[in-house]
Amino acid sequence: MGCDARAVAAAVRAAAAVVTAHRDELVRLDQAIGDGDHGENLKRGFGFVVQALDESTPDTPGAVLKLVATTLISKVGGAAGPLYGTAFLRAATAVGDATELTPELVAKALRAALEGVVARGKAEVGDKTMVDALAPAAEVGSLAAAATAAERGAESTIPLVARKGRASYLGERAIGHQDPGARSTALVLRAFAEAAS
Amino acid sequence: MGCDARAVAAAVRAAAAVVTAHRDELVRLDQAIGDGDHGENLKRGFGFVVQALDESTPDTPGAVLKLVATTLISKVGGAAGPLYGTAFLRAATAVGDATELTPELVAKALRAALEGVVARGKAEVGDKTMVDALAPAAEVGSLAAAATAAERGAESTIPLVARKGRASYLGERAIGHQDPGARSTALVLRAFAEAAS
Amino acid sequence: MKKILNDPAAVVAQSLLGLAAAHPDLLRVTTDPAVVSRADGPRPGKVAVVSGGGSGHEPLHGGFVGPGMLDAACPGAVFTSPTPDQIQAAVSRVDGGAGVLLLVKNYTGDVLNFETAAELLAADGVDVRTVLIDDDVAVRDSLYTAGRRGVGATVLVEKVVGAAAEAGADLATCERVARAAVAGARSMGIALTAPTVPHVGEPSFTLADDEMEVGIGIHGEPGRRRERLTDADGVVAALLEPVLADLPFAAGDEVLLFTNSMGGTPLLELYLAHGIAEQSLVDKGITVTRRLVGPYVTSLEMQGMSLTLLRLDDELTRLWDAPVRTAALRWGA
Amino acid sequence: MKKILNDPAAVVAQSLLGLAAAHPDLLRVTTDPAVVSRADGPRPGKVAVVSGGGSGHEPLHGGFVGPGMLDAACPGAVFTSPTPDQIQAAVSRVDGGAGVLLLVKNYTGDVLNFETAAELLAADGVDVRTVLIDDDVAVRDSLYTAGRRGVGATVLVEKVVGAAAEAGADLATCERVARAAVAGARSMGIALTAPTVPHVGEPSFTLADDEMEVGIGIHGEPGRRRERLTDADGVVAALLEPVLADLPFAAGDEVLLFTNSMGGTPLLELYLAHGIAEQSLVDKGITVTRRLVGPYVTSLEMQGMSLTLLRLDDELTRLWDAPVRTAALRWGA
Ligand SMILES: Nc1ncnc2c1ncn2[C@@H]1O[C@H](COP(=O)(O)OP(=O)(O)O)[C@@H](O)[C@H]1O
Ligand SMILES: Nc1ncnc2c1ncn2[C@@H]1O[C@H](COP(=O)(O)OP(=O)(O)O)[C@@H](O)[C@H]1O
Ligand SMILES: [Mg+2]
Ligand SMILES: [Mg+2]
Ligand SMILES: [Mg+2]
Ligand SMILES: [Mg+2]
Repeated sequence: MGCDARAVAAAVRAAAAVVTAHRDELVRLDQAIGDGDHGENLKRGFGFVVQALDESTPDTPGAVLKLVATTLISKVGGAAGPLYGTAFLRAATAVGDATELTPELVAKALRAALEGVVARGKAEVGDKTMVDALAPAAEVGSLAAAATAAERGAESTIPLVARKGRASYLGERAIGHQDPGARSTALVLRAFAEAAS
Repeated sequence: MGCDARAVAAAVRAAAAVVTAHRDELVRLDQAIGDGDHGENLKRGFGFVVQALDESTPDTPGAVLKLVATTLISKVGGAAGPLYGTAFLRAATAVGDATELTPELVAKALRAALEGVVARGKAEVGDKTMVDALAPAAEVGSLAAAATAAERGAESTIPLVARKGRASYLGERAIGHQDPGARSTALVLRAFAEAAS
Repeated sequence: MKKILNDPAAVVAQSLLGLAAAHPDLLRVTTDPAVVSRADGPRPGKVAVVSGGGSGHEPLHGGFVGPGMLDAACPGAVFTSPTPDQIQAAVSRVDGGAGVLLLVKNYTGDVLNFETAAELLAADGVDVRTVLIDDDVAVRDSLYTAGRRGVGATVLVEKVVGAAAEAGADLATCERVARAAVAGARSMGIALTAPTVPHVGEPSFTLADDEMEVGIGIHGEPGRRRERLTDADGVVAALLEPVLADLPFAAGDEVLLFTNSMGGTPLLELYLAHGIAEQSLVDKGITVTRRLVGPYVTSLEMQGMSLTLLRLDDELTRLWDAPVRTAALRWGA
Repeated sequence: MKKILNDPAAVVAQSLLGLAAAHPDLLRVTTDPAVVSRADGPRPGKVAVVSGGGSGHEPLHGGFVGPGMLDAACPGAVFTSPTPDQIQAAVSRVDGGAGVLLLVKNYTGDVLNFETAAELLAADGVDVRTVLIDDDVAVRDSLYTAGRRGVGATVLVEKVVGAAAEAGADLATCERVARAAVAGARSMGIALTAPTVPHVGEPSFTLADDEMEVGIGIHGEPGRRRERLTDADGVVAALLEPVLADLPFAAGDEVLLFTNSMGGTPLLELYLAHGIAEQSLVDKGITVTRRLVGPYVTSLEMQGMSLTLLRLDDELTRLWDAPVRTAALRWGA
């Protein structure tokens, strides 16, 4: 399967579907250590993304990613909106005008996304945030490996005390709960990997 | 047993004890068809009555009844305060300066109490109020018979729709519940009867 | 029972101490008997406007004491009307010699206690008049019953009468204004949850998660009927229709719309309901020229709301707009 | 879920329509994007003071828009910070050319979205400054964490900065006032019950009948710890002690005491707690010269309360006393 704009758009739609299907799970995770809106935020945001793609799908993978970014930034709010938005914006910039995504470009996009999230949110690995899912994902070669790494990373947040985001207000009480943003990051990357395979 | 001021005061204390013991029951009855304060109102009011009697017990039965009346009027509030207060006030006037209560004076006092309650509250028998307990009590000869009549009268309120007091707001939904003021009237009269026997 | 509370028997007195602490410039408070009065009272030559009733409806009535509204309020125990002594004490604290108007919500207990107080005051030579407030259309009005309850209209009546008295109106005028406001006001309320009275310790009634009580009062009394909880459109329609039909209000009327939270309903929901109610009135050709939205006549932490409509004329509008400076209602001052 | 609600996804927009209907003289409201702005804005030559945040904290922020306080507010979804577009739209609605001060509660989401908006506004040539509000002592402040949350102090900061801007202060002065107020304010809250977010449909957490959450935020986040519910004296002490210790406040200080209901706690209890808090401060030699008591920074229907202390100097006192005319806070106008 070639990875052109249509394929990237299809992957984004697949991610939207997964996020929507997992809305309640993400709400529950966020209720435990946050304010309970993460699932609703992403569902709402990706809903607008699909709407934007329905209206017109851009020509290049980079342009699709940029449309995702601007839609998430302008429609989601909360912590996840700007952080997800920045991730997609940096990924878009990383892939430039390429008409097809190569494995190298995908890897570059993942690294750029991570850098963007860290630049905005100042979180490090171990702070119990989406960075715990994204960082290991950005170190591996393929999307499939990235998804697996992200899933492991998301699970690794369970025993942690949070140092960033709302969960940081809980101190020790955050222990034992998976970070919702890390979980959603793993879900999105798994959806991308499956769409690309 | 002679029925002098001390005996009347003792009967009032007995009534106070009974009302206090039945506080929760009266609260529950009032919760079902009113606002849940009848037991607390009477407990509070009779508590002040006992306090007033502790400070000094008046010389005549009539003066004791008047002290009960003014204390209830000034301390209870709600519907029960003025109605109970008026009942005791009229009873006090009915027995005048007598130093001992005769059965005739007791009967006269009960009729006066009923007239006072009806004058203030404008309720008739069958309106599902304390009048349903007091009216039959005022028709019989002895305190013991009055207490029994009041108990029957209180029970007779169960199937009624209320036309006076808070329970009247409920329409048909008041059916099946005993009127709290009728119940407390029966309790007080039973306490008087037992104290007098 | 989940409450921020010390001794339940002392809740009213302790709360009044806090009210006094919060508004030293505005209020004077005593706890035995419990009376809230204007810091600048009595005002010689001014009609004194006094109200009161059971506690648990805050800010009613103590929160409405101040220039342009009440001269004094006497708060009873929770959901229990005040005693005649209390009412007398409140009046004596603010009587400026120009007469006293007692504004009384129509409940048997309130009526009887204010009646006794009024008799005692009259015997002392005070020129005292009483106006009963009875706006709740959930209750059938009849000569043979206790009549309609006083609910949401109370704050509106207290405001316009307070403004008239502040402007120097005599007792007869104040009474006329009060009767006019009562005559033009109708209310209806619903509850989603029950209040918990401190000295009872458990909710006054229980409702399933999909039920609401329609035609509720403000004392935790059960309502007229229990229904399936509808959406906000349904709730507003269930309240507005009987209110409109009762007076009746008609196209062309100018009204004040008062959307009241029973305490536990948050402003997010209350404003939503208010918007629906205004739109319904527009659709019926009724012009909303004044509004009040908030928790003003409450029933402790009860979730629910009421709608009150007051038909306005020039006089009532002017009196509504007049300056008021109280803990809970304040403008122009 | 027991709410007066139509479609949960539309709750904010529908509630804003009601807010607009209720205050036509005061506010202009749009729902897409959601912005509440002064009816009389923009005011040429006046610094525009803009705030915003997730909905569900009403009257914060929309209820504080008006002369003497905010120029505009942008309400996000329930408990979700607004987006940069919304913030930009709010600013453009009220920018009077004298600069814009953004007052932002310190939460990651709010900070990031306002940051983006500020960048975009600066790129458009708007002179924009941002002040973060972070008064919640329940949260440890550290370089390595998200820092303290913004809670009760928000309404105090908005009031004093709004007064400064209304009086013609320039942007640097407004920023200085905001930073001074933030520096002198500390808060702490507890919850007795949890709020229910409309799009979630069930309470954010569950507490046993004898438990309270101590160190709660305003988004239904669990608190720092769960404790046995104490009496009112215990609750006030649990809130006041950490607040006093943090700044620290000391004997001789003059303060504003803000006793805030989280929404579901009735005024009867809130005033009771306020009275206890004032007495504690008196006992410690701290002089309460100004107070605010009521549900101003709420968390939907959550029962609970917070205490905020703001150390006052002459400037802050004067700015607090200045006239304000908003839906929820009004005096002198
Ligand atoms: N500083 C940060 N850096 C990276 N990720 C963060 C940061 N703060 C929060 N997050 C992520 O955002 C998620 C929460 O998103 P969401 O619930 O949508 O926003 P909010 O916390 O504003 O309600 C967290 O689970 C975490 O993964
Ligand atoms: N008009 C009336 N006439 C006689 N009794 C009445 C009347 N109204 C109420 N009552 C009695 O008062 C009782 C309620 O008393 P209580 O609960 O103390 O006062 P409130 O109704 O003010 O809360 C009722 O059960 C009823 O027996
Ligand atoms: Mg969240
Ligand atoms: Mg009762
Ligand atoms: Mg009562
Ligand atoms: Mg959020």
